[in-house]
Amino acid sequence: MSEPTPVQIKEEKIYQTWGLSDSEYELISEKILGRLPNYTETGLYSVMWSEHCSYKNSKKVLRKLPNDSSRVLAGPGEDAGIIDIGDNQAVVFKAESHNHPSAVEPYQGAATGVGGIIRDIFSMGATPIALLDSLKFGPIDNDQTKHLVKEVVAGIGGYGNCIGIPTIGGEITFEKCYEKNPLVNAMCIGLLDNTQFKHGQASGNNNLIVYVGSTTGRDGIHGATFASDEFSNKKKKQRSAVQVGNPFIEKLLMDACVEIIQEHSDWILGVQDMGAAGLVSSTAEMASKAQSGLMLNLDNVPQRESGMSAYEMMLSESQERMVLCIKPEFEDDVLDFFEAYNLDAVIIGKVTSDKQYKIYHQNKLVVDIPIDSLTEDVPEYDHQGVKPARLENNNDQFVPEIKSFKESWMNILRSPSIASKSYLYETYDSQVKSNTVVRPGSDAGVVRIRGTKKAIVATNDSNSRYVYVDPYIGGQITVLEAARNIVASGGIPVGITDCLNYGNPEDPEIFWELDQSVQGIADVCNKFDVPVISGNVSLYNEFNKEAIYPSPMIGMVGLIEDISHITTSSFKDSGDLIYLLGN
Amino acid sequence: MKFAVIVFPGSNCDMDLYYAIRDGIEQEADLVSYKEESLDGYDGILIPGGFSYGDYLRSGAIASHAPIIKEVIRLANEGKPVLGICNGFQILTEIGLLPGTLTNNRQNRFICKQVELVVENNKTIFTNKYNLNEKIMVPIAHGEGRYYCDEETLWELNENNQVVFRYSQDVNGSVEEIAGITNKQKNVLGMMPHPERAIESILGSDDGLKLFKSMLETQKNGVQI
Amino acid sequence: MILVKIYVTLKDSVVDVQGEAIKDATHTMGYPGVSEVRMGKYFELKFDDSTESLEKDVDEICDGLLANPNIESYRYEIAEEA
Amino acid sequence: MILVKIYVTLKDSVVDVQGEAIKDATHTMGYPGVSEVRMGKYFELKFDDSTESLEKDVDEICDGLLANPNIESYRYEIAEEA
Ligand SMILES: Nc1ncnc2c1ncn2[C@@H]1O[C@H](COP(=O)(O)OP(=O)(O)O)[C@@H](O)[C@H]1O
Repeated sequence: MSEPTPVQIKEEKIYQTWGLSDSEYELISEKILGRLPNYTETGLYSVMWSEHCSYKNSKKVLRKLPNDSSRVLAGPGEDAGIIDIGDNQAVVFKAESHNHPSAVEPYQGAATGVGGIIRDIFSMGATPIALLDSLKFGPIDNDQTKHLVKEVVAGIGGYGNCIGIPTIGGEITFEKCYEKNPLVNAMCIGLLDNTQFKHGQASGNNNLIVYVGSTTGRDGIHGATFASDEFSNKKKKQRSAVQVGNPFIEKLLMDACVEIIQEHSDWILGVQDMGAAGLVSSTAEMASKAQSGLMLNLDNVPQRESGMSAYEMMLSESQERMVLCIKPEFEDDVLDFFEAYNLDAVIIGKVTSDKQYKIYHQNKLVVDIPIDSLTEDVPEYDHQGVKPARLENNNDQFVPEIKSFKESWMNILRSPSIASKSYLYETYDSQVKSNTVVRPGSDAGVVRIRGTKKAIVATNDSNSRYVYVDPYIGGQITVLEAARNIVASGGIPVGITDCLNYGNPEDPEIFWELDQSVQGIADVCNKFDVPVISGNVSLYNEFNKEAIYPSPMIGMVGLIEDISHITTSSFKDSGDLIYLLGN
Repeated sequence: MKFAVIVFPGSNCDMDLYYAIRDGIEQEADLVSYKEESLDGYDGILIPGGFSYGDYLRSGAIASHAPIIKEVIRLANEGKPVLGICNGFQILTEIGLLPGTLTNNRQNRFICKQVELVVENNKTIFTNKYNLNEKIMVPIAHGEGRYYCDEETLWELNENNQVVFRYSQDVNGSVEEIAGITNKQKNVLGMMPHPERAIESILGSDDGLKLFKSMLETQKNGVQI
Repeated sequence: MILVKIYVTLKDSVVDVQGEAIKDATHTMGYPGVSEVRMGKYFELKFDDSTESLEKDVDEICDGLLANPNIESYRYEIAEEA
Repeated sequence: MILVKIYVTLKDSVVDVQGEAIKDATHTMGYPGVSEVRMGKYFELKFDDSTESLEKDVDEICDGLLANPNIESYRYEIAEEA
């Protein structure tokens, strides 16, 4: 296969098919490079400038969210945020969406979503202690949805059970708008036993870049741009090779990374997971944060398939891979360390001081661009929202007509979004590690911190119907619901991660929903002094131009100071009194 | 009493078992790598649950070829107590220390929940602290936990009192609700439920604690079974 | 009774995580000559003799159920049986 | 390179829960003619040409690893390859 030339890319507007707009392409070729980018370079820009990696459409909105409190040790900008819980311990957590991959390939999409969020946690040196997930599907009355639910749930369990992290909570909703665009959001919480953590940075001239983990194949190329794309009937064929999760390798990778960060922190400068946009995203972010340049030699990258191009290697989303930046004098120590874990580790490059991103492949320099241009020069779009027409002149309130209380009551209990989910969550190992005090089925899951009186309580909540009806109030309600779940379990909310799932932000009405609901979330966070320390944005959740309901998911974490304060939602004994609090 | 907890690549309940020994019965436990070739100096061998090698191919199949296995077999044959929980049970059947096979649950999915077990034999080094027919609550967490064996093996198991735990109800399609069995000599126990997850009431049950206490008791007082 | 034997294999581009673990195990067992292992599924389906449009049915069952077209391919053989 | 294709199937006496679930699913899909489904495993192993005692090795790998003799049986075919 011969790659299109820079001139062809420009004239045939090939960059458009990868998601770059004309003005973005012009900015790259005229302002940033002063020349036409080649095939590989264009690929790097298209993926790094996608919404998934750059948040170019949502950054402005995200700035509304408070991200600081007296407990915050690290906020957005790292693989995950960190909250101090006293006694030289901290919790690290983040949520991530894997909506599009799960729609295309439900089992592997959900499994690799779980795998990815776990890597974000252990790349900080934290030991993962709990998983949660938030799922949204179409009505469960058709075979296709049943299949999706079955596969997604199996994928989440398959990965989490195998790696040995308890799934302690989550939520699942069925609603027409998710029929063709299901939502799969996963959250992971980790514990740092020492509040010294590693930033994901690649700094210091001549320090080495190490690649650890699975081999690189052609899987998931353009996954990040794909994640920022809408679905429609027509595009059925748009399928890159599916990523397949390998929880066994991830378990080895997790144990090794936590150990090397905690026991050998003098060897390493930074650790980052290769998630969306794999090698390019991880290395460029690490170097850019450290104000360094980077030189990579792709011939050293462990490859699973033959004849891979530089473009394919840089964009591959093969799973279970990590990048480390280490000091050169510890090269042998690091390689031997991973060898003992049966993990492949190789040196693929080094840090430079010229702030350029230089990539060699088969002895040719195939990329030579300013590294900051991938992460810092992304245009930020300032969309204008317009209140959706459906919310104007909508004064007729829906008044439910209740003929028989008993019947209505039964109907409510019977509705899939309300009925017990035990059939699903019993397929998740909720107890492994022997710390789970409250398993799925109560308001929130609780894991105790061994050796202390403390416990961590966590919940995932969203109610997109409310947000659809009133984005601002719906956003507020979402945070409030999560907070109630934490408090009702005996905890004090200490932090939030979120997944903001919406339709196409270029549609002013959808942008308005995003903007307003985030405002609602932010206002409650400020009132409660609960910071949003990490999160993820998933836009373009549409099928044939029909967007999903605006669906912000709040993952809230609380601290329980004393495990004797834990409360669960079930009634305990006959004869106990029942009180109703509030209006 | 000094225990070895065997750790295979991908083992994930090794620490649970380690804490059950250290905190539950306040004894010594070492995590011993699958690469080791000697288990000298240990009074009991514990093979943890969860997964090993991702449980790829078939639960326990790949682990059964690890270097340490020869030693596990040697100690078992010498009469040392060997306990395999969940994945450990699967490994013990794969290496032939216990008869039968664990295969996919009748429901064809993973099941994690608290179940009730009946102690069918309390005259073993693992169960002497329980009453006969005592009902205990212990969690299960497995996808391949359906015990299967042929008629002849089943007859022998019953004849020799090798069935130590049964589920009170059918939970996964196991023959005769078998949840845990020993070898003929009764020094090797394999069970699918997780007693190491049931040693503190705050985690839902402490009914599993007596199992570890039984092992300790036997070691200390040489209880003749 | 018609017996159909169906073989489902992972596409070459998809990493076979189980196959790799099995390959390593064969080496541990002392068979270094094993250079690749791929693991797939094998199904035997019996159809009533009265089944019309057998091949169409088998294709649909494979596409919709037995194989995951995103990552797997399949082939089959039809054998008449007593 | 020698290619060995190995088929592992559950013994008839063992209930095939996966097979039964698949059978039910084929009926739901509208193929009532499927009267039985058995699910097994299919492996492709590549051996170096230099491998001596190939059949012995394959038997040992099957007995010791790929199949569980308590519940499964296996058969295989050997094919030379470029
Ligand atoms: N909705 C959000 N709210 C708060 N922080 C967010 C949100 N979305 C993303 N972030 C933060 O922005 C940073 C970059 O996010 P992301 O690109 O998803 O991380 P990565 O790709 O490295 O896993 C992270 O620190 C993340 O926590």
